[in-house]
Amino acid sequence: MDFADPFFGISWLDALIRLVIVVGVMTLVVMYLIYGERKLLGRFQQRKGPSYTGPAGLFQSFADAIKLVGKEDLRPRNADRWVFEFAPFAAFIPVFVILVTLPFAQDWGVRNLGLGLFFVFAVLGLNIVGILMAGLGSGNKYALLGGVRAAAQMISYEIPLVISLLAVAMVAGTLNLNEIVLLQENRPFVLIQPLAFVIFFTAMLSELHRAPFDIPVAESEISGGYFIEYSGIRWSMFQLTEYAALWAFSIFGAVVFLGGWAFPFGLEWGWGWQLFLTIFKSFFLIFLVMWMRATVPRLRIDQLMNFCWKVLIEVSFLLIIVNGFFLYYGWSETILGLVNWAGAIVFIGLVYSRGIRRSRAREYVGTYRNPEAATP
Amino acid sequence: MTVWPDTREGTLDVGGFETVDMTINVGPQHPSTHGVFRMVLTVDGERVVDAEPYIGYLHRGLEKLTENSDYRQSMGWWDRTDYLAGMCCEGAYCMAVEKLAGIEVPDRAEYIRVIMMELSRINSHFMFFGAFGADLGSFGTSFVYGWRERERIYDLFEEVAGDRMFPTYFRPGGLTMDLPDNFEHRCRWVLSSVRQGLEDFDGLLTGNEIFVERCRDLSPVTQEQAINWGLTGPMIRATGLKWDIRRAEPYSIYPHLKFEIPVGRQGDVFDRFMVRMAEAYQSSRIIEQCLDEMPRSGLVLNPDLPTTLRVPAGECYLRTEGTKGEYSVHAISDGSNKAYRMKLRSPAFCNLSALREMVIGTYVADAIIILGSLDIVLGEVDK
Amino acid sequence: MTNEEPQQTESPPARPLATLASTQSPNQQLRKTLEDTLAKVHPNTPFEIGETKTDVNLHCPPEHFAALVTTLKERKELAFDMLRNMSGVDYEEGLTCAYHFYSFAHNYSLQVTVKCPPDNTHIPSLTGLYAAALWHEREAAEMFGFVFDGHPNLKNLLLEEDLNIHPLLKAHPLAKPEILQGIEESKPGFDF
Amino acid sequence: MAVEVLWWLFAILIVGTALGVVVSRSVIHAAIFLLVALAGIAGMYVFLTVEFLALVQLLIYGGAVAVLVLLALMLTRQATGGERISLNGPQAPFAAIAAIGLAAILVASAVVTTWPRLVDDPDAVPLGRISEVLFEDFGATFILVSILLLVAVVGAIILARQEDAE
Repeated sequence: MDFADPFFGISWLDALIRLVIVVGVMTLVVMYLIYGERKLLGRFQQRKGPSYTGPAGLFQSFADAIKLVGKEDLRPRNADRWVFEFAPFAAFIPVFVILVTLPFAQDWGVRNLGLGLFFVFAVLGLNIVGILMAGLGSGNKYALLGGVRAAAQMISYEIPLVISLLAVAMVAGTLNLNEIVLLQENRPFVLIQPLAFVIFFTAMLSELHRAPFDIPVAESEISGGYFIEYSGIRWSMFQLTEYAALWAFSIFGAVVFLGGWAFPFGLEWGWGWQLFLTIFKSFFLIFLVMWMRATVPRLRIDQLMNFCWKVLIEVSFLLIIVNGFFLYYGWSETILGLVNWAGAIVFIGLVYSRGIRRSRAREYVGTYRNPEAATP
Repeated sequence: MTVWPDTREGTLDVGGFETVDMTINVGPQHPSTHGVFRMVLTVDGERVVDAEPYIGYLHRGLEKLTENSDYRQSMGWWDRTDYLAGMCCEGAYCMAVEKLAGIEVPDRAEYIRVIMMELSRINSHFMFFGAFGADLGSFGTSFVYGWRERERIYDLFEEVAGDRMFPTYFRPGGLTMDLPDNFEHRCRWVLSSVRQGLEDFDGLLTGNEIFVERCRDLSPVTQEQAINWGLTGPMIRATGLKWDIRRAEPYSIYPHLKFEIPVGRQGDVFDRFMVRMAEAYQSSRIIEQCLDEMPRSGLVLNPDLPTTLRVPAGECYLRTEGTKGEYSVHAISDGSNKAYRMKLRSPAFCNLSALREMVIGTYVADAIIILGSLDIVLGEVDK
Repeated sequence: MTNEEPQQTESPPARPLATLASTQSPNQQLRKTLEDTLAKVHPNTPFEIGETKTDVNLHCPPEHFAALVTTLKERKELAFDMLRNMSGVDYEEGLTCAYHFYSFAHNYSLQVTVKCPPDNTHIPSLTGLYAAALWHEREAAEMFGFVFDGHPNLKNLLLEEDLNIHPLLKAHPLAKPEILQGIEESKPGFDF
Repeated sequence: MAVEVLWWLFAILIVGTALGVVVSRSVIHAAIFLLVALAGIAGMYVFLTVEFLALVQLLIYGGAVAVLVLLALMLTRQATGGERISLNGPQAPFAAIAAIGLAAILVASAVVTTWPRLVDDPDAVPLGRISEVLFEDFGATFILVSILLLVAVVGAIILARQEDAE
């Protein structure tokens, strides 16, 4: 289970070099994720997005980063100094630690932990601390509201997130991320656990507070929430955290559900292809997230909590029970997959049809689809 | 000025461990107060316990300025009130002056005025759809959808009047100038694009589970409440009251035209949105009829107007259906070339005065979209 | 879309537009109903009924105003359930407040003018009857200096809260507000 | 060598932050110190090569308990961060007695206990053994605890709903 060990067998030097590489790559990826998001949102909104700085605006993020570093680092007078100043770092550390265990290709990662999946859960719990610190330490009521919202939301959604991953772990029979990928050589787990994937994706949107769950940072309500008072380099630390977390989650989702580097024909094709597959799959997930952001409005906090506690958690427990039965009695994987697909389709269909049913929009839409129709 | 309401200050107990109400200051600089509006929310957790609106940040003394400028000079002030639908404001002002002075308007000018006023209505409603989507958190997409049609209408205004937002196109007695060539063709094209825009908004928002979940059954208003609060326009039609000044107290050529008055059922935020959607469609119908029926040629300005417009003494209360509701002008003249008093009854001002009642008991996020559903324009609220 | 010339169609027959709006006005009927009701309910009160260019106008002294509005709102044959507007006017003979009421049941529109005596600007507040009066009265109070007896919160609405001037009075100068007089002389390039 | 240095760093960190919890004059600071101390203890478990326990420590104490403390502070305190509170109350002597007593018990039990040797293979996570113990040997207890938690959650929801309805 060892990774390749090119650095003279000195384990700490090896780890250090791997860490530095991951951090460097992560910074670059974050820069281009921001650029990509702006470009994509532009396209979704019938405009061009950044296009002046460099060819097709490619250097926009660097220019922004330089500008942000040069900005004054402001601190409100009634902020709690140490809490306020350490909050961005406290928020960043867990995301960075998650990256430690993520395998990007076979033997390409910082450390291959035997308890990789569990490690990710455990560290995810710490994700909230930085946000809470920012919310408490800013001395701002918007920040406080954002912090409370973030805490409530992230604590709640951690449960369906963990359970959906446990469902996969049950099927895989291991917590080691490398082994999970290797098990998906023939079919990714999304094919036999689609419902788990849907739950994972929903909870992931919530953990990252992206639309439609961007309640803690809701710009039109609390105008930025917990990072409202930050400026300059500390604000950019929060941005870095947000996008790094997005990337880390997407890699994680790609590894657990989409087969990582192992599907299709990954193992024999060498590390370049493997790396490409993992990154490509993660970018696909990121694209979905950005698509959601461009399309859907935001939920309200009580609706969000209702959806979590009354729908998602129940469905994920049901999923665990179904998986347990199948594993205990050793029934065929195909049937398990079919049952899961049925569950996923029913779940999404129910959520979707509810809106159309409740809106009774036809009564009004009729007035302009068919001009002569009487209004209600 | 006191920043926080005095009554709430005492309840903030620093040493205790019980939860306390918190005041949040929303605005005047806030992404979703639609200009320089400010409200102080008192919240218990996420619930709004009390709300206190503050307006006046854009107060420019419109009425004082009108009293001190010539009737034709004042035009420029009035299309800066509801700056999203400048032509509607000009229309109301000019009709008030015409009513006082007894000036006749040529037929062709009446038709062109109605076309312009209804285009303004579409313009304003599209701004509402966009801004409302943004309040709900649909990150800018709805905004850009709205802006697309607005740009086309503004281009049309620019061709017709030379200016986009504040065209100053109307005159007491008619219009500044005739339409440009090829206007009808361009206008029909804009109308088809407007209908496509409505379809797009329909696809983006009305069937969306989250949109419906947020807006349905939020702050429902009964007809009695709406009448008592003085709500007008789409706000009162959302409650199911079929009341439109274009029909109830008709002016201009509206009695000629065929259009429906869309109404909602329970006056909630969703109804307010959908009534405006249907209304924008009806406006496009009105414009089509006007394009079909209007005289192809003729004067657009009454040729008998004097050089200096002196209006005989009199008083009138001229009401029109503005984009936000009843946009009326209470005009008093004393025989000179300046109005003795001109009072604007601004619909958004009256709708906004009911905000406090609607907001109390909802969540902070709801307070924002209830404010958005009022469709306020601060230029008109603050005069 | 292609840039074709629009097709010229035959112009439709001209219609008598100018006569349209005025013929349907229910003002005559309202005037008659109003005279009957007021003679019945307030036989001893001096009301004058006149006309503006658009509406029936009812002059009312401030001391009878509250009773009058109650009648206007409660009587079935009038049922003025909406206060659509109110505006203060600074006539030379005294401050006047014009109220515009609307009746949804009968499609009536009525203007009521309340003329204050020169030394007394007190008018009973309508906030108990119409919630819409809350902001209208605040606005009229700050712009003209009316005092609406019974209004719960008569602080400034559009102007600054502690600014005690009444800008819409005719006596109020346009060029220099009192609070700015004597200040701007020392500032070059900034002239009101 | 490196491991020893790291061990001492962690030990100093834990003791320092634990002291911080006690002497800090701001409740928020104390809560954050507590969080760091608990996370440091998770690091100690890693030195003992019980990674599972380390992660559980991080998940429960770092992620859940400390965050709950912060959240409770957020909901009860005023918005302005960093206000100072007085440290010494009349209960100080009793607190000192309790602390000394607890420390004595802990030290005594640590001295008396015979410690087993460290596990040699760092990768040998006895995960299967844990699940066997949890679900087979203590299966009934596990189910009872689950039911207890379920009842607690339902009770909490009912209480919250009642408050809502009033």
